[in-house]
Formats: sequence, structure tokens, C-alpha cells
Amino acid sequence: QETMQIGVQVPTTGSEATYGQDMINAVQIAVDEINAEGGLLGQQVSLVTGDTACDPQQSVNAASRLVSANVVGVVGGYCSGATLPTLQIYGDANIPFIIAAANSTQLIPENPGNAFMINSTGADQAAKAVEFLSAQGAATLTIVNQGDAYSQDLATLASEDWTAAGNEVVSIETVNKGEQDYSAIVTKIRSTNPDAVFWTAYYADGGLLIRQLRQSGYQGIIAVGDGSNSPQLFDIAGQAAEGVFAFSNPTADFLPQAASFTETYQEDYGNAPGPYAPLAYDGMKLLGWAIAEAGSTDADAIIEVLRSADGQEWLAGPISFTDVNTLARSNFIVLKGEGGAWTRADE
Amino acid sequence: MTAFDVVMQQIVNGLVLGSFYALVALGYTMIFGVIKLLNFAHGDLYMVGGFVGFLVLSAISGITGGGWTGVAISMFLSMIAVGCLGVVIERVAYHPMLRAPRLSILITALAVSLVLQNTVLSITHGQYTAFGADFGFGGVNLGNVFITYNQMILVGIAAFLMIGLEVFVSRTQYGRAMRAVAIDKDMCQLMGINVSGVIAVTFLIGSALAAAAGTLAGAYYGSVWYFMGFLIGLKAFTAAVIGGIGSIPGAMLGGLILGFLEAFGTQLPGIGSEWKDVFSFAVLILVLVFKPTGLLGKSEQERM
Amino acid sequence: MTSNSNGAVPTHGLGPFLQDARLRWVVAIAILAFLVVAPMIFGSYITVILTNALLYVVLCLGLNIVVGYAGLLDLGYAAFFAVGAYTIGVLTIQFGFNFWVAFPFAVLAAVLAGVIIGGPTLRLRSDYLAIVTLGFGEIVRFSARNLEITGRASGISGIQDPSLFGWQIRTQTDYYYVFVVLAIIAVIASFRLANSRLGRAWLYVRHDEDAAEAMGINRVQVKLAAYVIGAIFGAVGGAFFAANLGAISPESFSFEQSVLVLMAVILGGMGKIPGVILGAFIIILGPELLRDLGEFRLLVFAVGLLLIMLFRPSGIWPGRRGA
Amino acid sequence: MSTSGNAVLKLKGIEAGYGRIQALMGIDLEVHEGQIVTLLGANGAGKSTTLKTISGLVRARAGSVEFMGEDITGKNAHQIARSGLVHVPEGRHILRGLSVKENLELGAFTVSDAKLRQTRMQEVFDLFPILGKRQHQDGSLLSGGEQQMLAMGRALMHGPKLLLLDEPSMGLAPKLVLETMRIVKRLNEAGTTILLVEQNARLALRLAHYGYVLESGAIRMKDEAARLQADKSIVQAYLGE
Amino acid sequence: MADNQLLALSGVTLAFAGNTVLDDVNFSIPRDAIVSLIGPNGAGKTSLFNSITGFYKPQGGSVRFDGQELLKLKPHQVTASGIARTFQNVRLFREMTVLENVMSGMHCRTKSGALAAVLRLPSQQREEAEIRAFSEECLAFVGIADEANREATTLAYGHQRRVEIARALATKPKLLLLDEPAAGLNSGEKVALTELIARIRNELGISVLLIEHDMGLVMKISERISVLDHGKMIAEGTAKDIQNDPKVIEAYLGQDDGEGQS
Ligand SMILES: Nc1ncnc2c1ncn2[C@@H]1O[C@H](COP(=O)(O)OP(=O)(O)OP(=O)(O)O)[C@@H](O)[C@H]1O
Ligand SMILES: Nc1ncnc2c1ncn2[C@@H]1O[C@H](COP(=O)(O)OP(=O)(O)OP(=O)(O)O)[C@@H](O)[C@H]1O
Ligand SMILES: [Mg+2]
Ligand SMILES: [Mg+2]
Repeated sequence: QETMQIGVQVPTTGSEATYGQDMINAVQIAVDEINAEGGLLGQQVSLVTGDTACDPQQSVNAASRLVSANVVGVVGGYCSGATLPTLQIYGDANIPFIIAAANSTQLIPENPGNAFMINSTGADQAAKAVEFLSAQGAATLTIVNQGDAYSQDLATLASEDWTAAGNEVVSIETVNKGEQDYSAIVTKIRSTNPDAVFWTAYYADGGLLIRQLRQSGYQGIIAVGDGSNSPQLFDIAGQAAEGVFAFSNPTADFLPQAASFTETYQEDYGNAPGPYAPLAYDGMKLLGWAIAEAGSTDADAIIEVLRSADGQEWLAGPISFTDVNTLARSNFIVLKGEGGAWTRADE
Repeated sequence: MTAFDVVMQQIVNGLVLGSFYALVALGYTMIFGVIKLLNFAHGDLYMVGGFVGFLVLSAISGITGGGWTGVAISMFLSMIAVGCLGVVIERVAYHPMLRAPRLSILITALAVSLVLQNTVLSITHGQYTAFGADFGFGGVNLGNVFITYNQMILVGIAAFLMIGLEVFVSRTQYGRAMRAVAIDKDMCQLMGINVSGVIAVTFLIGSALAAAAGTLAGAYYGSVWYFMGFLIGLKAFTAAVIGGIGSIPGAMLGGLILGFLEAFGTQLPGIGSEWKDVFSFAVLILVLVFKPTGLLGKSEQERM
Repeated sequence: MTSNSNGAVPTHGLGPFLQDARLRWVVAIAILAFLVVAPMIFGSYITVILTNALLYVVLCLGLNIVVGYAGLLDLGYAAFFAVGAYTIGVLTIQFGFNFWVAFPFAVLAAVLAGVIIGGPTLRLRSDYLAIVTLGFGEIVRFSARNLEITGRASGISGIQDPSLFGWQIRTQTDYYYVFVVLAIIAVIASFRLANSRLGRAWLYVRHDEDAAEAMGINRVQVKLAAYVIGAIFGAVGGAFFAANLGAISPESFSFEQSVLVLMAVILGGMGKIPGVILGAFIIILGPELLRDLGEFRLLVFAVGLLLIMLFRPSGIWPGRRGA
Repeated sequence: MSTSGNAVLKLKGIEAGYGRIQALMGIDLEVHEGQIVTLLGANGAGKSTTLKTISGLVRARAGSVEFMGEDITGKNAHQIARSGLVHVPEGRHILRGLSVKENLELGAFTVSDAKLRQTRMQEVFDLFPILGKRQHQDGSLLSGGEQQMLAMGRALMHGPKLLLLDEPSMGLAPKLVLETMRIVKRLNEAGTTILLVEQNARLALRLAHYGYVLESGAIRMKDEAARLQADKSIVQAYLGE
Repeated sequence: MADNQLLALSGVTLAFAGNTVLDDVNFSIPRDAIVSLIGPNGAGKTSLFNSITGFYKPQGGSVRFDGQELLKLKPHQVTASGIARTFQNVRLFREMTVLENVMSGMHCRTKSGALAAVLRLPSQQREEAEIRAFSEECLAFVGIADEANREATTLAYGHQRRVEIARALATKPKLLLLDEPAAGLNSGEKVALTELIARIRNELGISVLLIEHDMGLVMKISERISVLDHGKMIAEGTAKDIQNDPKVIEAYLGQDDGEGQS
């Protein structure tokens, strides 16, 4: 019996492998479910992985390989920088591409029309962050990013919005991934003592930063972006993560239908799903739905169905697209660290 | 915090960071000193050291607790285990290459680095692992400058290891032999020095120091990760060179200087912290332009 | 050619196989023929990979001049690659230059970069030079990450495809042929340089600086020439890399990139042109062939590298000129 | 063999070489206790290779080396050195970057008694006063002749039972050549057995008890030194002038 | 008078970390001469060579060569001005053939660059041929033309010394400095070397300054001998003068008391 090939384009080696692996796991869960229900168009679905290593050149190789493997569609896209040059490749080959994590605004003009971004853009998140932190009474803010496209983009957007709202940005700081020791930045933050600190990058380094901030006695508000809403933040930051706010798409924990996903993930992989797991899962499910709806593997038909997605509920919320194929809504929610787990903070 | 407090606090920060750099740089420098190899796998031994420390601590914390006693024991065992790993790596990957062109061993070292990283990657699936050490955040306040007990213990252990090593290498016959092996292996043999043995001991000590640093870092920062050795490996290499590669006091000095540069680079007036690495590298280059053998490196003059 | 048979052994490091001139031509034509028809036989994926490998051939031959000939350990070669790519990116996007107008500036920028890196540091011993070049590489990358004009961390996208005498270079196959031509030019230039007065001077300086100096060779000038020429190779590669991908960002020019190029050079056999080419192909094709292994692929690749080096410590390609 | 004493060193059918080059074609050689034996021969005859094979730097492809009644063929160089056989190789091999004193200290690497090292060091300084004066200087920056003294001094620090000297007079000023030969003789009189390779054959034969002449990796001739010296044909053919 | 001197050193002083190696050295070499420099080990002979050729930077004095001051020049500039040297320990380029080694000497007498090489300009091709031809000539002159394509460091020691001399000749020097060229040579080779040095002067018109410990060779060949001791010139003259100079005997030659003969 023939199987239907779906591509997953994420980093599985290099410094970002953690996140890529997390996404593959989630996609695999979705595929297992689809196959358990009889597959798509009567065929079992199987995955082909394309490792980008978060390197543009390698991701071009990976994408070309997925194209050569005759995949029906591709899910993934983690690093924006590495996702960018692949858009043209999938465009030329006319393959539907669900971008589950990468959300740099730079991707939009380069999209030939076959790619769909199911993660809200950085602009949406920045707006939410500014709104929430202002409401908490913060007037001065220090933003810390990690010098990559995603977190720098979010930092810049947030800074613009924050200033526009009449508040003061004390400074934008940049750290490097994997540095471990953030004491120098912490001292700098302590010396200017802003009302809030906003970490725009990922949980691993974020956890260390938060830990060191609190250890040094910083008492202000700490907030983190959607790259850091993982439960693993608590492993790394420990006590210090208590009271930290996170901006996030509604993740697995906060939707009734996601409970079983989280459980399955725990069971299969021995740890909690990371920040992009639900979106990756959704991406696969969305693609599966579109293929089923289209009733064929014809790309144009699948793309047509995706365009017409009309707010159907998925794990991470309803999906419908703008005319540039970005998520039509922003449904960022705010979480708070409490007792070693995330709870809703905005309800 | 006054400007003075900030400066003092950054000095403390630089000292702690510098101690880690120095510990790793020492191994770099020793190994370079003996077989002229830039051991790019050294940072990964630091990483493996962190994981071994974690495993040991998980096993014994039931008895010892997660405090300093447990961490000290984990560190010690990790030093032994990783020291042996270093020796094995030397035997398998470097020893057969000792008479090959120098740069070839560099590639072997890079390959070893990839092997270590990717082995741990496959085991941990790239996840961060919480280290599980559990000690308080207590400390002393000197004005507005806060120094934790952990920081003091950390710097103390690092200083102890470094001074011990320096004494060993500069004062003992064996240490002298280490330096001699770097220069002329055949002549060393003729003087009765077991060259292979000396090289093995060098790897043992160098790797053990990296493991000590790795375990301490895991405990101090709270987590370990398969890629944690990469950056510090580069930094240690840099530190070793600033101080004068091959020189043990140089590695210590270089580590501390780099620590201070990074601490103060973050606080550079007028430009943001994103330039701090540019700043440290620029200083490094300037140092080398004016002092081409590093701060404490001896110039290797050749007679004609 | 005939003078070689009774003159000095030429310094191209062809090894024992290819000493016969006629055999050399046969091999060259066979390789050329394969390169021309490859995209027609294989699919787009292989074409992309081969394009990549050919880019690496250019980069590796450039680094080979610095490391293999002049003996200067360079851990920041990606900086030159970045200079070429970003010059094209900045001039075409921010200033609206045509690719071909921007191209000479890319070469010029590389020459400048070579002089800046080389000038103050050439007195350093190899290991110190390594860290300085590493530092320069990182400075270039961090600067690209921090500056507005280079598009900060997101880099520069939307770089237009150039056209050449009315031929619009666009598809992967088009670029493949562009890189075939570039690689051939790089190979020919490398051979000719190696067998020239300057090429020998690099070897003299590499083997014994003092003796070379005593023979009237200005070592600083000779080493600088190596840096500058190596930089030009890198920048030319970078320029077409930028045009091919259409988007560039700092992560393409990381320390790992420099290390990968260096690995290819040493793996194949420093200073031996066919070896370096082989090294470039192994470094690019190796991990690709292992893609199915997922997270194990680099592990297997690394073990493979290790074994190759243990069995052929002077690089895969046989013959001297390897130390 | 006409000399008295028992053989400290005994080579039987030694073959050795480098890669495809065979340098020694089967050497038989004996050195008796308390003797100075000299090994003569043109450039490339294999003198240095013979010494290297004895001290373990070069592996013998065939034959055996016996030192003080023990078979040391195939042993590691450092093990052989520990048993009291010290080789001063051609080209001095001063350890660059280490001071004169450190070079000497390392010569006594196998001597664990610090006191003994101290006395030996003093003896060396008495023998070569310039080394005492320059003890803190980098050994490799000494002049050629000074380096030669250091190399010799370093060997003495070890307290050798058998000393292999490879061209100790090379590059020395005439006065020092004579001085060196006196030292060799004194050492021998103090009980050290010596195997001496010398380009300056006249001097060597004056000093030695017994001599071997090596040609293309094989022993061409062997006899009492005095008799070799008297043989005009040998002097002309192998020793020049 | 001054015009007669090819090389003239005056007041050259060199010290390393307080250790005076050359102490106010005055010394000259006439055109077309073979001059020897002798002296005990560590006297500063090699250091004097290094000072002339720009490897060491003396603290004071002047070195005039053919009307030009050398003291400020780098080694390669000194070579370009017409002084070539060999080294006390042979320093050939490893892994390169004898011919390639000799070709290095022609570097400073030719000029085509990278672009000419890549484009194979006719001028570059012509120059390459010239380099090759002259280097072969130099090899033939020292008598080892047959060894041109062997790897230089695999040659017998005596031949390696000759390669070094050929390499120096390829720089087209006016003055050749030889540092202990006879060390490690056997007596036959020494005789050949003596002849070669004479031919270099007689046939090529190149002056020679020689450091050597082999008194037989020195006495036979030198027109003048200078003696250096502890960085100072202690004597100068013909072979006879020197041989009988008590200062030289005391410092350098020594008395062969025949003690070796027991
Ligand atoms: N490392 C080496 N590699 C290859 N061949 C060598 C090596 N060392 C020596 N040989 C060769 O071995 C032979 C013997 O050399 P050896 O050094 O023993 O001669 P020797 O009698 O000591 O000469 P000399 O008087 O020049 O020191 C020579 O042909 C030489 O070329
Ligand atoms: N680069 C240097 N640094 C320090 N001291 C040096 C240096 N070069 C030479 N010397 C010292 O200068 C003195 C003279 O050395 P030089 O090599 O000139 O002697 P030489 O006359 O050539 O002796 P030989 O005949 O033994 O070769 C020696 O004492 C040596 O230690
Ligand atoms: Mg010899
Ligand atoms: Mg000398």
C-alpha cells in the first residue's frame, strides 16, 4: 500500500535541535492520530524530516530534498532566517507549506502564496505585551533579546510600541545563546532598576536569566515571550520562575481538547511538550484536514482549502488567514508562573 | 546602586565568570603546551563533566543532599571519570596522529567535539536538564554589592585547583617533563621520560579541570545542556591565547581578563550590550598586535 | 607542459596518479562532461547539493591559499565570505545597485578586509593568528547582526537575481552552471598561482620564514598577498551565494562555517588542489547522504571524519605538499 | 676479542633503517666495561643510526642489542635510558624555552634523590663554568659550542653507565675540541664506558681503546685503536688527510 | 680607501638582556676577497652575521655595504642589496625539491605578481623560464645538477650544504656569508668545499666572508683572518700572523698537549 509523504522542516542538529525535536515529536503524534483514523485519502501518512540546523544554506538543501521526495505538503519552519530562502523553493515546486513557528514579518513579502503562517506574528505579541505590562503599572522597561532574528524582531517591535504608549524603554540588551552567565546584564539591570524586564527569546537562556535576576535581588516584573512559555522554564529557573508572566498562544494546557495531547506527549517522549509543540501538531492536523477536504493531493486544491479556513478550532485556537496568509487573529494570552506551572493570568 | 557599586559588582561578576574561563583555559593551555594541539573538544569535556556531575549528584543526593557536600563529591567523581575519558580520547583519536601534520589533529579534535556533542544530543534529545543542586542564595552584602557564598566557594575552588596545578607544573620534575615533551619528544625519551605517560597525565589533568568547571557550572547555573561547551570552549581558547598559550599563569590571567572584559563590555557607555563581544575581541586583537605572544607567553626565538 | 617532465616537479600536488599529462586531460574532460550533464540526469535536489559543493570548492580553494600554501591558520574565513555577500546585499538592496555594478565593490571590499586582517597580525605565530582570525570573523558577524544597514539579525532579503548578457539567471539549474564556471575559474587560478613565483614564495615562507627572508623574500608582503587572494575567492563565492539564496543573514557566516571550510581543506589534503576539491565534496555531500539518520547524522559523520583522518593523516589525496 | 673486561654492550646482526631506506645491514659490535670504543665512517655510513638503534629511537628490524647482559631490543627509549644507557644525539637537542638549569635538571629525570642531583649539577658547573654562569638563560640561545657543553652536561646529570656520544666535537672551536676530548677521557677514567662517534678520527683514535670502521651500513674493519691509527691505508681511505 | 671596502662595520654593539654579545666591533671586507672570521664558541660570530643581514638589531654602530647603510634594513632588503648567507644549521625548505629550493633565491631578482600568474602573461612565462634556467645554472656551478629533482632534505649532508650555497648564489650577491660550511663534512668533502669557495670568488667575482672552526680550511683559503672573542675583535691579519698570535692561541686555538695519547 502506498503511503503519503509529508515533510517536516526543522532543525534537528545544532544549537536549536531542542526545539526542532520538540516539533517533530508533536507532528508525529498528529500523524499517529491521523493514521489511526485511517490515514488521508485512504493512504497512511509518513514523515520525511529535513534538518535545517537553523542554517539558511542547509535549509535550502533540506527543502530541495523534501521536494525531491515528492512530499504532498510541508510542516515546520522554526528559525525565520533559515525558513526565508526555502519559500521560493516550495513556491517553485508548488507545495503547500504550513509555517508553524517562524513568525518574522520578513517572511510575508517573500511568500509566493503557498505558505501559511499559523503562529501569530511578532507584531501581535508586542502589542499584547505592551498592553498587559502597562496595565500592571509598569512605566520603565528593559528588553533583553538573544540577537537572533526572532527575538530581536520582537524586542524592536515591543520597544516601539512601548515608547508609543508614552512609556520609557530603559535599554534593549542583547545576550548570546548558550552563555550561561548573565550576571553582567543582571547588574546593569539592577543599576537602572526598571519596573519590568521583558525577555523576548527562548526558555533555556531565559530560565537562567530569570534565576540570576531574582538571585541578585531584582524585585520588578519579569515577562517572557512565546519562545519561553515552556514548562521546562520551571526546571531551569526553579523558584525564580514564580510570578513570571509569559505571553503565549493558548498552549496545550489551556484548552480542554489539548489535555490528551499533553498526556500522549508525556507518555511518548518522557517530557512536557515545548512551546511550539501545539502549533506543530496543529500544522500537521491543519494540513491533513486540507488534504482531506481537497479530496486530492493536488497542491492548488489544498492551497485553496487552506485559504478558505474559517476559524475552525484547533489545539491552539481558531485558524483563518489574512490575504497575505498570516493568522487572521491575535489570540495571545497571558500566563503566570505559579507553583511550578503556568496558569492563566488574564482571566 | 551607585556607579561605584556597579563597578564593584561587575568586578565580582567578572571574577566568577573569569574563574570558569580560567579553569577551562588551563586544560586548553596544558594540552596545547604538550602536544601543540588546539583541542577543540575541550569545551565538550566541560559539557560531559557537567552531565556526569549531574548523574552522580542525582544518585547520591538522597544521602548527601543537593548542597555543597553533594556537589563536591559529584565534582570529584566527575573529574575522575572525565579525566579518564580525556585519556581515552587522546589514545584513540590523537595519539596515532602525533607524527601527522599539526593541522590534521585539529580536524580530529573537531570530529571528537562533534562526536561528544551529538552523542549527548541523541541521549538527551537536546533537552536542558535541571542539575538539581540545591543551595541557598545567601551571601554577604558589602554596601550595595552582593556576593553569594556560592560565588565565594566557587572562586575558592577554582583558585585552589589553579594554584595547585601551577605549583605542580613549575616546581616538580614531572611538570618540567611536561614542558620538555612539548619541545622534543625524542630527546625526552633519551632522558628516560615516558613521553606517552606524560601526555596521558596531561590529558587526565586537563580534562579533569574541565569536568570540575562543568560540574560547578551545572550546580551554580542550575542546568546542563549538550551545547553548553561550545561557547565556553571558544572563550577559553581566547583566554588561553590572551594570556599566552602554553603558559599556565597566562591561562588564569587570560580567563580573568576575559571575564572582566565581558562584564564591563556589557556596561559600555553609549553602545549597547550587543557590542560586548566585538569589544572583547577587539581588545584581544589589540593585545596581540602589541604583545604578539600574549601577555605572559614567552617568545619562541629561534637561533640561526 | 613539456618543461615539467625534466624540470622541477610542479607544485600542483596532483599526486602519483595524475603525473601523465594526457591522463590529466582525459580526467579533466570527463569531470567537465559530468558536471555539464548532471542537472539533466539528477533531480533538483542533487543539483542544489552540487551547487553547494561547487560553492564550497571556491571557498576551500580560497582558504587553501591561506592555509595550505602560506601556512596561515585562519579560523575566520567566513568573514570574507560575509564581506562578499553583504556588499552585494547592501549595495543592491539599500542603494539599488545592479548586481554587476556591485560585484567589483565586493571584490574591493574583500581586498580591504584581507589587508585589515592581515596587516597588523601577520607577525603572529600560527596559533595566535588562528584566534585573531577567529576574532575578526566574529567581529564581522556581530557587526552584521547589530548594524541597521545590514538588516541586523534578520539580514537582507529580496536580493535580485542577476542577468548575464541577456540571460536571466534564476532557477537552481542556472545557478548550478554559474557555480560550475566559478569553480573552474577557481581551479585554474589556483593551479597557475601554485606554479608561479608567488606560489613558491608562499611555500618558502610556510616552511621556514627566516630562511625565506634571508633569500630576499618579504614575508609580510607575501603573506598579505595570500590573505588578499584568499579573501577575493571568498568574496566572489559570497557574492553569488547572496544572489542565489536571495536572502542572507548572520547565521550563514558563523564560526562553524569557517570551521567547515577548514575541515574540507585539511580533510582533502592541504595544498593539494584535487584533494581540496574532494574535501569540499565530502564535507557537503557527507551530511546530505546521512540525512535519513536524523539527529544521528552529525554523529555518524563525525565518526567517519575521525576514521578518515586516522587512516590518512595528511589528507585523503596522496602525495606530498601535505604537511 | 683481544681486550679484557666483559661486554657491557653487545650488538648482534643489527639491521635498521627508515622507511624504504635500509641504513644498517647487520652490525656486530661490542663495548667492554671501562673502554672507550670509537665508531668511524664517512657521512651517511650509518654511525648515528647505530647509536639510535642502541638507545631505542630507531627500531631494529633484525638482530639483538644486549646491555649489561640484558636483551634490550625493542624496548622503549625511555626504559633503556632508565637502565643507565645514555645517548647524546647529534645536533645537541637543547630543550627550547627551558633554562640551562632546567635542561640539566631534566637530564637527571630518573634520579629521584634531590641531593644527588644537586651534587651532580655542581660537578657539571665545575666542568663547564660557562653553564653555571648562564644557568638561568634559555638553553637554546646559547652559542653552538655552549649548547654542546650543555648536552654533555645533561648526560652526566643522569649518571650513565654507558655513554653514547655522537660527534661531540662538531662545531666546537679547536681549543674546545681538545677540552672535550680531555673530558671524555676523564669520564672514562672515572669509570664510564663510552661509545664515541667522531668525524675527527685522528683525535678519536688517540683517545679510544678500540675502533670500528663503518661503511654503507656494515662494519668494514675493527681493531685496537692504536693499530688502526698506524694503518696508513685506513687513515687515507676513511679518515682523510 | 673607502672605495676599496665592500663591507665596513664600525662600532657595532649588540646586547641581549644585559649580556653584551658584540662590543664596538670594527671590521671590513675588501672587494674581491675571501675573509675568515674565527673565534671561540659564543664569541659572537653568528651574531655578527645576523646583525649584518638584519636578523638582529644592534643597539649601535653602522654597517655600510657598497655605499649603503644596512642597519635599518629588514633581512630581505639586505639580501636584495647584494648580501647572501647560509646558516650554521642547514635550513633548506622541507618537502621541496633541490631546484625549487634554489629558485627561492631568484625571488628578489624577479617581480611578476599574482595577476600575471593567473592570466599567464607572456612576461610572466618568460620570467619563469629565466628563474628556472638561472637556478639550474647555480646548481651546475656547485656541482649537483643531477640532484635537481630530489627532495632537498633527503640529500647527503654535504650536498645539502651545497644546495644552500647554490640557493645563496641565486640571489646574485656581491658578498656571500658562509656560517661554518665545513661542519659535519668529511675530509674529502672539505677539500671540494675549499675549491668551490675559491671558484665562487675567482669565477663569479663574489666576495666571501667565512665563519669556520676547521683551521686547516681557514688557513688554506683566507686572505685575511679576523678573530672575535667575547664580542671584541682581538686580532686581524694573515694566516701566519694569526697562527702565532699568543692572544689567539690562548683564546681559541689552545695547545695540543697530546694528553689524549696515554
Ligand atoms: N630520518 C631519516 N630518514 C630517512 N633516512 C635517513 C634518516 N636518517 C638517516 N637516514 C639515512 O640513513 C643513512 C645513515 O645515516 P646516519 O645518519 O646513520 O649516517 P652517519 O654515519 O651518522 O652520517 P653523518 O656523519 O653525516 O652523521 C643515510 O643514508 C641517511 O640518508
Ligand atoms: N637571540 C639571542 N638571545 C640571547 N642571547 C643570544 C642570542 N643569540 C646569541 N646569543 C648569545 O650571544 C653569544 C654569541 O653567540 P653566537 O651564536 O654569535 O656565537 P658564535 O660565535 O657563533 O659561536 P659558535 O661558534 O659556537 O657558533 C652567546 O653567548 C649566545 O648565548
Ligand atoms: Mg651522524
Ligand atoms: Mg655560530
